[in-house]
Amino acid sequence: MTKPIDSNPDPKSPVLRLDRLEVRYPSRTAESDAVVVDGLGCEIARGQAVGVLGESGSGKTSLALAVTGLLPSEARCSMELEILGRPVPAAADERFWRRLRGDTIGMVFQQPSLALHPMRRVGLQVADVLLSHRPWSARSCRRKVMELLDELDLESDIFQAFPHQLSGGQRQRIVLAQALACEPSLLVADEPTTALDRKTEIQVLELVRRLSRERQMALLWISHDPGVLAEITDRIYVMYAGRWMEEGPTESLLAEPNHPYTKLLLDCLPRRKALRSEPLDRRRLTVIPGMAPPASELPSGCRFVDRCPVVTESCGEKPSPVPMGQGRTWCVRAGSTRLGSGP
Amino acid sequence: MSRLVGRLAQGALLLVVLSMLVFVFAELAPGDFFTGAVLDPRMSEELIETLRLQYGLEQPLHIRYLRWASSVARGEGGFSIAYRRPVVDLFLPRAAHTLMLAGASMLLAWIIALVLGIAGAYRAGGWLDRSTLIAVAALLAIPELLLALLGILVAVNTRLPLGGATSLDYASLSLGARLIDRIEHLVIPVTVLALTSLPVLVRHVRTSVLEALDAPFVRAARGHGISGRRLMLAYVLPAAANPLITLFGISFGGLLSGSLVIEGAMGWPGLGPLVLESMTNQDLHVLLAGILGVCAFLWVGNLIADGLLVLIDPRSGD
Amino acid sequence: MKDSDNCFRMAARSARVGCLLSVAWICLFGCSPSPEAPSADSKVAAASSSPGATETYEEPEVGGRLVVALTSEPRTFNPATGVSQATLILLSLTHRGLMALDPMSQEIRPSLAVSWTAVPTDGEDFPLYRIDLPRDLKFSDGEPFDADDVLFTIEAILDERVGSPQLQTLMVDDEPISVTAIDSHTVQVRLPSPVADPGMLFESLYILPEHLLRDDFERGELASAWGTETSPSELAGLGPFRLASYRPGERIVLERNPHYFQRDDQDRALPYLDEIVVLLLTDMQSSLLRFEAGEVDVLSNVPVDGFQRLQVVAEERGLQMRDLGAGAAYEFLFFNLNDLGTESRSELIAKQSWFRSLGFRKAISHAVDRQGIVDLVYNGKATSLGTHVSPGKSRWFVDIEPPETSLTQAKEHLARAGFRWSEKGRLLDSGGAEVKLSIATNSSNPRRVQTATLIQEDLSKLGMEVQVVSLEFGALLDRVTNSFDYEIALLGLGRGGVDPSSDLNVWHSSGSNHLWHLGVDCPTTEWERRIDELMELQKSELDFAKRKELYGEVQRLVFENQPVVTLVAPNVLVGANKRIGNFSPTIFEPTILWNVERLYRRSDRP
Amino acid sequence: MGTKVARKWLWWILAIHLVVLAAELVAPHDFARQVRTLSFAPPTPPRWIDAEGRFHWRPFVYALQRDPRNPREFIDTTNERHPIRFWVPSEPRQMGPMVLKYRLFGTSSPTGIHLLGTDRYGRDMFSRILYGARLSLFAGALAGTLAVVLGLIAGTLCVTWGGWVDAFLMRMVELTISLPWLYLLIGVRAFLPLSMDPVPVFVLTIALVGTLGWAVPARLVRGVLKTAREQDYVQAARGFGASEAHLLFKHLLPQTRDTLLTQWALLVPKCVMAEVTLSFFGLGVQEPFPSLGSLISVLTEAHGAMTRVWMFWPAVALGLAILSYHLLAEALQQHRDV
Repeated sequence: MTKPIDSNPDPKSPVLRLDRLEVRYPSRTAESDAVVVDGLGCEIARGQAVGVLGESGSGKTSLALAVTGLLPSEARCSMELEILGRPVPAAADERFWRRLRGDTIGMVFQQPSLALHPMRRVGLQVADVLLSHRPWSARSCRRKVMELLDELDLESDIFQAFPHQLSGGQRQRIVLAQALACEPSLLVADEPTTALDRKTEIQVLELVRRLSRERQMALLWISHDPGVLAEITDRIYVMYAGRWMEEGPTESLLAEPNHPYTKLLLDCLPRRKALRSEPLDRRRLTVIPGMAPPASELPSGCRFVDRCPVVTESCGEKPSPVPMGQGRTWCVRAGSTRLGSGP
Repeated sequence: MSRLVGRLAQGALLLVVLSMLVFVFAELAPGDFFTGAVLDPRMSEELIETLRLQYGLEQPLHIRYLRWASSVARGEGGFSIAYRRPVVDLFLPRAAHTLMLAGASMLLAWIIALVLGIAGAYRAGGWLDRSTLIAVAALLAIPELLLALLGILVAVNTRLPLGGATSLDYASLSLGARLIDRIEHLVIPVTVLALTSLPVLVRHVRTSVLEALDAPFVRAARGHGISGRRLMLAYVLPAAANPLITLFGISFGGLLSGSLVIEGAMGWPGLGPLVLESMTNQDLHVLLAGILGVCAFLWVGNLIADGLLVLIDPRSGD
Repeated sequence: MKDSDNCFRMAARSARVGCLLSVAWICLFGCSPSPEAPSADSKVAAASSSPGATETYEEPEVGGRLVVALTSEPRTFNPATGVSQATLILLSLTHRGLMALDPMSQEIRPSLAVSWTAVPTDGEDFPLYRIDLPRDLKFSDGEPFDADDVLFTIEAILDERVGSPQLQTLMVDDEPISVTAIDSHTVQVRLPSPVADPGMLFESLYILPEHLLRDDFERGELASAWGTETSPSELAGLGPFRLASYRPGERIVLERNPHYFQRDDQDRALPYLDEIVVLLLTDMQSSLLRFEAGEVDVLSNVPVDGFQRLQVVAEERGLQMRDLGAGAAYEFLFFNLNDLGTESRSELIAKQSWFRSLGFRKAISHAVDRQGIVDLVYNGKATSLGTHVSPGKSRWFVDIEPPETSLTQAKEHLARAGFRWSEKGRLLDSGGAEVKLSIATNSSNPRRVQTATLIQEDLSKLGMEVQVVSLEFGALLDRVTNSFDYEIALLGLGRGGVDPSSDLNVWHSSGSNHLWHLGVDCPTTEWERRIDELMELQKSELDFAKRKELYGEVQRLVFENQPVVTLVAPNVLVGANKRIGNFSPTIFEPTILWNVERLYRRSDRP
Repeated sequence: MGTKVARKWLWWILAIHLVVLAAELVAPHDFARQVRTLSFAPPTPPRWIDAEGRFHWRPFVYALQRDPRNPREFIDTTNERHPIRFWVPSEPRQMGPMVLKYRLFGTSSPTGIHLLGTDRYGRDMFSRILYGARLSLFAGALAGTLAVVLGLIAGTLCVTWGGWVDAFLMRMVELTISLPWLYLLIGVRAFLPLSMDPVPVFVLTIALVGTLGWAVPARLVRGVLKTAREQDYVQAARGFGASEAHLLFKHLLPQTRDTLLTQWALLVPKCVMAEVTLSFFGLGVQEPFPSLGSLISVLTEAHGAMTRVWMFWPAVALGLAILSYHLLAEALQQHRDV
């Protein structure tokens, strides 16, 4: 089985380079399409962990699906995508993606309980990934699965279990095992830990971080939780209504957000350290006032204009990225104004 | 085990209730076996009266029912007035043919339906899917009998036999030739019968597969690059299995009833003509045997379906 | 003469929604259109008169197989109890009776019997006949036949435990005939009172082999003996063929009876054929297709449109199609004239006052477009009727033209009977009530529904509002013979013998098939009384000319009083592969197989 | 996307139904009018070019006459053109509350236009298909809906109550499928008046077919619900204390939608065909009133009808209607959330 994209053509080229990603859905009601993702681009280098931060409905999932070719058939998608330095053709079909997925790109889905087939033994589900990409015998696949299970701190007799017999953390590890089975160059994770309790979440995050370092595996980690991203990523892109708002190294971005949206978003959350000890109901003390605009009625300029507390007239124009430190901010007022006190 | 015993008891009760209901229904319908004989020039009123007495048709409903029940208990399965024979004697030589035809066509129909339904769902909206849809609509608009006649028309223009289960010189054929002869005779009836049950199966397979393809775990599997046959067999089909297994249970009941009409048109020596005839001339015990047979098959089918559902779903095991 | 419809075939349609569907009844039995019959279609009559003659030029070939189709399964192999059409056709191939109907002359002639002679009786009231039986005759199993077999047969038929449908035939005025043996090959028949055509009593009375059936009879089990499961070796008959094998639902194979008594002119053994394969095909359409494809050699009772389609391809496919002219079966409308008594059916009773009006009945008879029925329902393959005896029954046919189709005359009759028309053209009776009617018929016979549909429109031209009510056959019969809940019904009759006496139960007011007015013992009108009288008279009239006159008067009375509105007699349509020689069909059952011992198969197509 | 396509098909189906609803207006002839000289006449297509090759702006038809060489065939009478006009005056007739005095189209001369030929009695097939489709499509759709709704209720009861209710209803399903309803139908017929008007017949047809068809949907719904109930998130919702009713309506019943839609799309044509069975037992519509089923069943009765190609039009009409229903059902099934 040959890979459509050689796993190591040029060690310097980024694992993923994405530009001008646009995803739109024909609307059920309105005549115009709903633009879910609008002109995104990013780069992930080998071994780099990139996070995408955004509220639900901001188009994060569509981004993850787009780079894995998993968008539903009715979605219209255009992008310039390079994986390991090789461009993905615009007319890439299912056959093309099928070889890429699970092999070069590993994918971890939102809810482990839904991502596993309820009627199939989990060990087999991991083995299926290997069997789909490697010309191995069933026995060697099985051996490899056993190794993986061990690597992920799972008992080997879990191989024979059905998903409903496992705990949430075990299931998530199985999903991870599936994603990591073929030692992908890039792991795309779409809120993989949301459904887990805090303790398990930490364990899983540590596990992923360890593995990505060991394997020099790039990460694209999507989450609405800055705390999670803080734990695992090197760089964060903040997304709102289908567009980047801000990007930068994790540390500086979380410490000193430049975009009003980022600031508000981070304000809504109690400080990371406090968060772990405080009771549940204190988490959502503040919210950003207003609602994210529906995908069919987006403002023409800055997408955040309706909810932004510091709007100016020039916010009606489409903002272009302003370099800020090691990152960029898509705000016309970036650099000129400091909003309140940063976290 | 006790659940199985319970189900068996339910099945037996079902057959008893069904047989009683059939008796009541037949009582509601005007006339009896000898109503038609009134117009027969050679049947005098006295003779008809004599025969009615002889066959106990004048007796009250419950007596007639008990007579039938005792006949069943003796293993005769009732008594056919038309043939003056125990029903078992009439059914046994024909049942094998019906089961052969129905079983083969059910197999064929399911194979075609699975292939078309899965392929159609896999490329929903593709040319195969569209043409299947049109074919299904056409099949639904054509009465079975017409389909059978078209089948014979096809046979007229090919070398296939036009009907019957064996050639006239069957007895003189060698063993291999006999087998070929049998298969040749099966082709057209099996195809026609399969076509009649195809629309329902195709539509349901397609719907179930579409739904399964949309299931999160199937999408996840595709996300891991699992595809093609492995995806279909190990992921999509088990997820789509539920309505299909239920439908399989129901179609099992159709094993007996589905071919009734086709058999007559095709000259297939099964139970069909016998049961249909018993329906028109109110030869109650023959009809009853047919109905109970259908019901028993249906019940067994449902039992199998329920069992399979438990079997394929690991969650029910705990 | 009685009904027609007992023989049916099924053409079931889709059986969805869990219940099963439909069954089509086709009127199958007809009686003779003899070659010299004054057929409505003279060309056809000419065509059907020739074949027997032309065939004799050719030397028949011996051997070969004939494939025929039966529309339903035989229910028994027992001649004493067989009633269904399929059973009777099969029995006609394997058995012979003392006397038989000669379909050409439509007279009863000796068959097995060597001779049938009236014995002069001095002064005694009871007619006496002597039947000479042939010697050296053997059943198909090789056992000899003698007078004891005849006596046994009569004894068995007359036994009530057997429940034979022929029991009534052997009763004259509720008294059984008595048969005695004079010697081993002569029997003597004593009738309780004179019978017009006594040979008729023995027509198709198949002789049972005493050596095989005596035990069953003594045990009282003759009725269920010789069921369809019986092994061929346990059966025996005097017919040209004997059973070789039976595959239920599929086919019956008959083989030549080596002991058959008849020989042809060159003293060759009959039958010519080695084997007859009877395919059991319940569906007429598939029979047609298989006949067309040459898999079936002969086909009787071909439906009209199939017949015309086959005519087109006849040359190419090597088929000979024959229209035998009007059969004996006739389709007719009748009115519910039953005594409904005090039952609370005032609406129906009010309508009966119309039906009792002669003018009303005549108006309907004039309004019905019989030619339309012939043309549209039967594609021209039927004959309009003025009375119940069709031209096919040439021996008893009296030329009575059907009433002229005329709306004017119909309206005159109605006006004279006190009917009038509303401003909208609706017909009102003398009390001012609108005339609304329904015609009930059996849905299993599409021809009848079609006929009713035509009549419905014919009558609507008179201002009547008519609905067609098609019912399942049993349900219709129940209404007609039991609950009397119908207004006008459309049915067919005409099966049975040629002899007028077989008509007694239809036309005698106490007859069981006096459908329009059942269960009456004394006739209500003068003309009904006269019909009863005439029917009684002809029963014992020995002079044929006088008898025909009596029966002719019955026909005229029926025509004048229209207790039933006779419509058409469908033609009998048959076909055979050109390979079949001596093909000489008649409208009598078995239409094609009546001379089965002389049918042969050409090895090469002529 | 699903709903947009679904709406398209819904409009299309509505349009079909509106056309057949207005059969009195659209049909060029009365469905019962017999022209006995035109038995089994072939279609008379609208023409623009006459026999001499001249072009005419207004389409016309040629009248048919018997072929003198072959009296069973028809030929065009080319010496006279009969132009097709719209809004042709005709004899007044009732359509709902209105009295119509016009037809949508037709020829002004007595020689009618027979777009799809005529039947045995010389009745216009096109008009009969319109009238027949009105009865069959409405009866089919309503009876199919009734059956599906009954099946849904029964299947839901099975799963929510379980235990003996489930066992009882499932045995009822088996009974319903195997009972010889025709006996009951014959029995019922004996208690009904001898002749019945089309409207009660219509209602009766729907009621009978609908109530006899519940079994298969019930069993399928039960199967789907049983699996659905085992799904993790439903279990989870139950764990959160969601009420059974909430579970049923929010989580379980939506999952039966696809199966039910498929069942419905399959049941409609079955109901159309089942009406023929009812007619056979004197319970459906009777001549001269047409239904699609009865128009189609002519094909299986008469060997000759199969050679007259235009007698297949009712089957084509039904096939198109079925196809539309299936496309609608399919569009409604496309429910993948964006």
